[in-house]
Amino acid sequence: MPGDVLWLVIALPAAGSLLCLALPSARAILAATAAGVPAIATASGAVVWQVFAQGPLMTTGRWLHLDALSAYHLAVMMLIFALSSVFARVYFGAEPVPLSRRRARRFGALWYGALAAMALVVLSNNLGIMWVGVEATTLLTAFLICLHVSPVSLEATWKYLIVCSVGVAFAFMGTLLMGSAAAACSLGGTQFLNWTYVHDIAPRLDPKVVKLAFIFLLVGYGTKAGLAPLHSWLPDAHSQAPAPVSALFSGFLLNTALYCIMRFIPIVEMATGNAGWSRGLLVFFGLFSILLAAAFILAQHDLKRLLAYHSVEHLGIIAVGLGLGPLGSFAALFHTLNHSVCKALGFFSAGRVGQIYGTHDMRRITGALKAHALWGAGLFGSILALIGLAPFAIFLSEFLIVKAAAETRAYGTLVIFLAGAGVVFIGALRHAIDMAWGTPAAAPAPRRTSVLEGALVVAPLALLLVLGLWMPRPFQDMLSSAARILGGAAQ
Amino acid sequence: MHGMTDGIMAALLVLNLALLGTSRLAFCITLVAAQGVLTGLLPLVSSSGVTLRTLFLAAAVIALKGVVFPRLLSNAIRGADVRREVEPYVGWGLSLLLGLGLLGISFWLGAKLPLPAAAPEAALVVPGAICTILIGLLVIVSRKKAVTQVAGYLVLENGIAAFGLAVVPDVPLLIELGILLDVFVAVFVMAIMIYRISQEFDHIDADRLSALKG
Amino acid sequence: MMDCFLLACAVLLCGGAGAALLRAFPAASAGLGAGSAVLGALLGLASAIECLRLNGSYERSFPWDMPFGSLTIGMDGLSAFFCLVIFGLAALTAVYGFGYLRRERGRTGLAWCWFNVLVLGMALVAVARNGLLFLIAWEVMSLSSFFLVAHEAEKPEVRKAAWTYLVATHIGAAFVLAMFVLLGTAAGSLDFEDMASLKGAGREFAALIFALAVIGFGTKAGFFPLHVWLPEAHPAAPSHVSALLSGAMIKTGLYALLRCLSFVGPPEPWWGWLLIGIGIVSGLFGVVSALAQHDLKRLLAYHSVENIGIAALGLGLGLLGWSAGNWTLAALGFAGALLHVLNHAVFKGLLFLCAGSVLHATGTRAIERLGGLSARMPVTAFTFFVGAAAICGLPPLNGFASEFLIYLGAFKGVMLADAGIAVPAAALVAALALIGGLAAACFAKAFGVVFLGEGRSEDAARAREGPLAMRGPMLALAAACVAIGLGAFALMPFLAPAVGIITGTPAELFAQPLAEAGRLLLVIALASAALILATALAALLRARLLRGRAVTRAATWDCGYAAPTARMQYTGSSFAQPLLDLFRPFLRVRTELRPPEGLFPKKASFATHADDAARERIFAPIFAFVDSLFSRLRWVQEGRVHVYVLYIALTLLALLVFAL
Amino acid sequence: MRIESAVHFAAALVLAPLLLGIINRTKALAAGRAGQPLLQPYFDIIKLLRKGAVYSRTTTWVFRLGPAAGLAAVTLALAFVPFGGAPALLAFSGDFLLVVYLLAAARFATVVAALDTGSSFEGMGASREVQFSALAEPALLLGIIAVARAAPGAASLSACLGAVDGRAWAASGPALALAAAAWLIVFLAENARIPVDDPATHLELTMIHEVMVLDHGGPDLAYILYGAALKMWVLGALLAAVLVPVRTGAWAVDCAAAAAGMILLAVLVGAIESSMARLRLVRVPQLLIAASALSVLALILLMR
Repeated sequence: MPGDVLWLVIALPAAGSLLCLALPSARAILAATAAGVPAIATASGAVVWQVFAQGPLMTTGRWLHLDALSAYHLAVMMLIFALSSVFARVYFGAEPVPLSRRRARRFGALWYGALAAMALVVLSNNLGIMWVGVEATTLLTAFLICLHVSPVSLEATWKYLIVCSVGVAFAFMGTLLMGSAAAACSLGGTQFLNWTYVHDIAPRLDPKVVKLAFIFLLVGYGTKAGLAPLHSWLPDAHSQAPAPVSALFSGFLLNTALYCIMRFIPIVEMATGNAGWSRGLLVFFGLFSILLAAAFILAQHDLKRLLAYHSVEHLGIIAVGLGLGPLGSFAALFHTLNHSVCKALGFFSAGRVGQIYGTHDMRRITGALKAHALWGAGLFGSILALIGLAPFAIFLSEFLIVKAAAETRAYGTLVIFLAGAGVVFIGALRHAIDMAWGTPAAAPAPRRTSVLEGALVVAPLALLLVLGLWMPRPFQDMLSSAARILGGAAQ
Repeated sequence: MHGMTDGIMAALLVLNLALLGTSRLAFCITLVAAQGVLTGLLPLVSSSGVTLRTLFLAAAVIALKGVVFPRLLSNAIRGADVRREVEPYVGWGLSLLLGLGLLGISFWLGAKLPLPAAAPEAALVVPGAICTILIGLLVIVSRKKAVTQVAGYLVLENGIAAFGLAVVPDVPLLIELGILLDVFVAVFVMAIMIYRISQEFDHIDADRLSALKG
Repeated sequence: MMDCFLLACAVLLCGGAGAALLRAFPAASAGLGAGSAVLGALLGLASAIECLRLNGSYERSFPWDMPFGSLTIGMDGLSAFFCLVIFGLAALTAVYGFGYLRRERGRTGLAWCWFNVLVLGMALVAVARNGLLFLIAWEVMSLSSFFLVAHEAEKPEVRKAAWTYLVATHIGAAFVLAMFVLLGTAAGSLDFEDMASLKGAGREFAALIFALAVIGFGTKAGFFPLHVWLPEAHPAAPSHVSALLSGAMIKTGLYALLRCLSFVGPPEPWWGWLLIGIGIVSGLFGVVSALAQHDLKRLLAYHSVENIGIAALGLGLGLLGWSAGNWTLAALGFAGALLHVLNHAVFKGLLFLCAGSVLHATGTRAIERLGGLSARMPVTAFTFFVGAAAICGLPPLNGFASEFLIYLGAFKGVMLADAGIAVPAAALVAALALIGGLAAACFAKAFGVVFLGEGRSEDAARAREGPLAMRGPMLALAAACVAIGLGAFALMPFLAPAVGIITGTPAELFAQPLAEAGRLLLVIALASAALILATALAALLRARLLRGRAVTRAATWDCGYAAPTARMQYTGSSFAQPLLDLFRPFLRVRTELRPPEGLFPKKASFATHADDAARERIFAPIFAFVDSLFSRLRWVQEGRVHVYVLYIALTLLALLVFAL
Repeated sequence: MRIESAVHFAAALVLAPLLLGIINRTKALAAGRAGQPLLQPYFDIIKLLRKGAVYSRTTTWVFRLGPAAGLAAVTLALAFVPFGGAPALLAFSGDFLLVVYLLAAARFATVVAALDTGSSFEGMGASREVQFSALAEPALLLGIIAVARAAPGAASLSACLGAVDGRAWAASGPALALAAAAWLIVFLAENARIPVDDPATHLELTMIHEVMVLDHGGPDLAYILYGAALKMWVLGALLAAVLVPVRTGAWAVDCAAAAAGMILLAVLVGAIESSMARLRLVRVPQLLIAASALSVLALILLMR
């Protein structure tokens, strides 16, 4: 089958992982990730293109499956991975202590491994394998957090491990329950954990079991996705990991888990008579996440924790969008891309600015624009975009979510959403302005910036700006076809 | 085979309660290992019976949970040089009482939750599994040593495995193996973490890992 | 016509981008930025004037891949009127800014970029015919002005002002967003064309939209108590930007409010009452707060609140007339408000430019450190005098023309039997009279203390007039004050179509009452001319009388005291103090008094600080409340992994209990 | 424009200072003195017009502008004020607004001229002047509105004051009385009479109007004195037109009645000045607010 090419999307990173173990020096490993991941991303882009041009792909044995929804997520994931890989080289190159070979090997192997695991999650047609992939991402990324061993990074890793393992274990219970519901309707065989199959028979599933399953899935994957109040690991892990890893966590690790929830939404909705039960839950968790994140953003002093709470907020926004009908789904998917790109840039900048100032305490980071014009601008720009200023794309996706709320007559949601976003805006802006424009504590020597660094700042901002002012028709079609799957369409 | 399943489940529950009542870490690990072995035996006595597939699975589970994990965890506590769980958030007596309460809740939940119609021989499996899961959570929440938390996680995992056996009898082998691999890696990673933590902090008290907040 | 407008947009965009890209070459960058702003504004001005002249309505659509968006722009009487204000002021402030920023060329590249973008954003707001396009233009306008406000961001107070500004504008934008989303959902599309078909859709819906619009756009316009950003942001921005913000940008709030009224009218009487109430409170609060200020630009900023209040009075009157079907009243109210928008742009623009000149020459905005500038900066002093007289509504200047229309409308309202109109109209007259008197007091203080008497500091004594690029726009605006004051009657025919667009009724309904008002304005213009003439005659007569007699110069008569010093002059604070005592309950004036002590007192001091009452009494408590509310959530992240796992279990339990 | 109106205007220009003379004479009589000649204000003005001038070195063109602009504005305002029932020289709908704002313009010119000297005394006077006039303006305007509503005519001063006749008093007498009372207070305050200001005081610290013009001399002071007299005529004519509702249509009768009203007003002011003390400065705003309250009350009576 032509779909067998999908195996490559997993196999190539796995091979990359092994390659990194074999490379002789830290430089070589970083170069291999910075060059290899974009190459893999480009190749995957071709596959994604294939899906949108000619329809979904499926491997023999129905193990892997790439439809519009997964293709869209794969594209976002590859974009974030590619950017972060390039940035990793810049970041580790600027560290005061260069990466030892052992650490570099660990980094390279785990980095590629995480890529493979996330690709597995996105591509998997089998709900069980999908769970295996999610758990694998947890385990593979755990050591990335404490790449630089320190008491707090170990603490963060431990919390990440325990909270996510326990949480994701519940997702497994949910998967089992879903499987049992499907098995009860099936004529035997091992198809009953395949998404395509479960999706086909969804209207016949026992609604009570499906609801029970979804509760477990929501709590389980929601823990990994950082929905409040299950988000507790998130600020710790994001703040302690090296910047490229934080960018990856916030940029796609969370979305991987949310993607899993997305997969179950149409099934649950079809099984429960399209009453909007699962969507209501998502809206609730989304709004709660926004409000809780707002509370912490107001009083935050650590830059990376600030960005982490922004992730809680934005994942909440995506969840709210998912709960608000077809337009909401469309907006949520759009927001996924916007948030990932913007947050990646945010963490890149936070990492580099943090290196320059030697701290992530926002009270001590003042005048970043003077200290380092490029990364200061990246930091300021990304925060302004994150809090939803037009003409950046996040404004547009938030506008669409508000519109979706109005169309579905969810006026309470609309009000809470706007209020929460407003509080976040107020809290984050206060920090952003002083960080960008304050008087620099000391005048750091001007550093030369490479073209690569310039591109890492300009490209995400330009993408956000362009998408905020102009959504090309093919891109809209892409989002629509992905959103249709969330609405219950077969492909 | 009906009786066998019930017997294994009963043993699991007893082990759960024993786990709640013990403070010695080494004994904890032994209890969890025993529980792992019992869960490994469950597929053999379930409806699908002894087949090549179940035998293979049982062997893998018993090898991992009965042998590999205890070794990993024992090494970890030896490295950290701790023997006892002292001053848990919930005392031993209260833990046991809570355990009994959870047991009751499990039976109530087992009857109440809209679970798919379980096979008659698995009547005790579902509540037993739920109870194991809850007790695993209780251990994680109430105990302070990192290693006990891992033990709790394993108990939780055992419970879920039993639960899975009850609700979905024949999960494809590949998936089962994937899950096992994940659990193995999880425990492996956690053990390494415990080692690192003991190196860095000179203790493995999870409750003292609370510098990050707000 | 639209081509001309599009060309203007293109010039602004390219010039702005060019200025930003060329910022390594300060001279080229400033020249390009200012030049493109002037050229773009002139092109835009041409298109607006053309539209007004032909009384036409044009629309143009372009393909735009955007969900719910359509790139439709249109120019009609209302849009063109506001474009006139925006572009006219933009051209002059750009010229001024070129001179004003010359001293700090090294870093003006980005400032010119934002300036161009701001002008573009304002123009797009005025011509957008689609909700999403409007919102994006609205945000671009806010964002660019935010960067302009933060031009001197190395100062902490400027950063605070920029924060206040963006927060206020964003909160306003949230209401605007909600309003457009609701409108769009009801109309089935976000195109203004479809929204206009909602007229009379339902009372509750219309009321909701109106309320959202008043809050959302009122924040931008500076209605009390949403004005809090205004006295912070205007002093912080460079002066030519302050002029543009105060003269043009806050007016986009009024434009948008009017545009939305055209979607949801006809109004109910309480809409008018609300706006008159807002107008009275804003006007009085603005002028009284202005009296209390020691910072020249802050004083002017509070006067913007006052003048927006006056415009709101006109709008409220217009709404009352519209709701009662009294087209004369509607015409006078709306036309008065529109004319006041234009007039305020002219004289407030002028006053901010003058304040900029003072700042440029002396380096301080503190009124109490100035004085005697009239001798050293005659052009600035004269133009400030003209602006001050105009803003107080004194004939023969333009402020009187628009206030006259509003007064006249109110007078006609008072004569009606309907108490629902007569009572608010009478309140309007009383408030407007009081505002006028207080404004005169305030500007007597501002002009007197800054420009008259003797210099109170070294800075004031060293002052010198700025370059021609700064004086030219000031003189042009002062001339405009006189020209509009005398020629307001000629503008009446252009206001009728704009009013017709607001109410959605034929402009002919308003042409007649406005033509009548025009005749009255003509008489006033003649009287004003007579006033100028009579003044000249009196002065000539005096010169004639004094010819050949002894005309000597001496020290000011100080009732016998022989050694007066500049420090003994009456200060601005003393000047305002009796009035402030009267309004103390509505202000938040902190006084710090260190009285003279002992037989031989050495140092004593007295200082007053006027904090914004709305900020301190309304928003600070709200923010504190929200903060304390949210801070109660913060124990959630308390640090121990045990608790975190417990959350998972409890969440699961809660879901099993409540959701299943 | 009728010829009578022109006559009125000319007469007002000539007779305005006489009001001051009558007031002073009344006060003198009440105090048992012979007092100055009735025409003393004319003598003062003529004397000043003949003098040279001394200008402070601090002053600029603003100082020169003040008296000229002030006189011009008040003269222009006078052209809109009817005398008794007879229409004014000029009239248009809403002309009362122009009158009020012309008076404001005159005041503004005087105030900035005072500030131009840099003297703290004149600053003090200016401060008081703007304070009291800001409070007087609403009372004046609301009073005009009340009268216009009580005697509905066209919206010009001439028309609405011309309509205040016996019938109007019969129909809404209380309201007109209240409005007239408000105007009387405004009249006293705006013309710097007791109980607001004491024109005869010799202590600069307590002055309002006088202290503002300390530095003016010669023709400038003459302009100011004459302007003040005209202003008194403007406000007095308004008051007289309401208080003397004689509208027979016969010009001579109406005119005589109005003139009698003006004289009576002057005598009344003289009587008030003889019988009352000056209020403390901090009390003055209360008086002016009370005037506004009277106007509002008049309006409320009319709007019932």
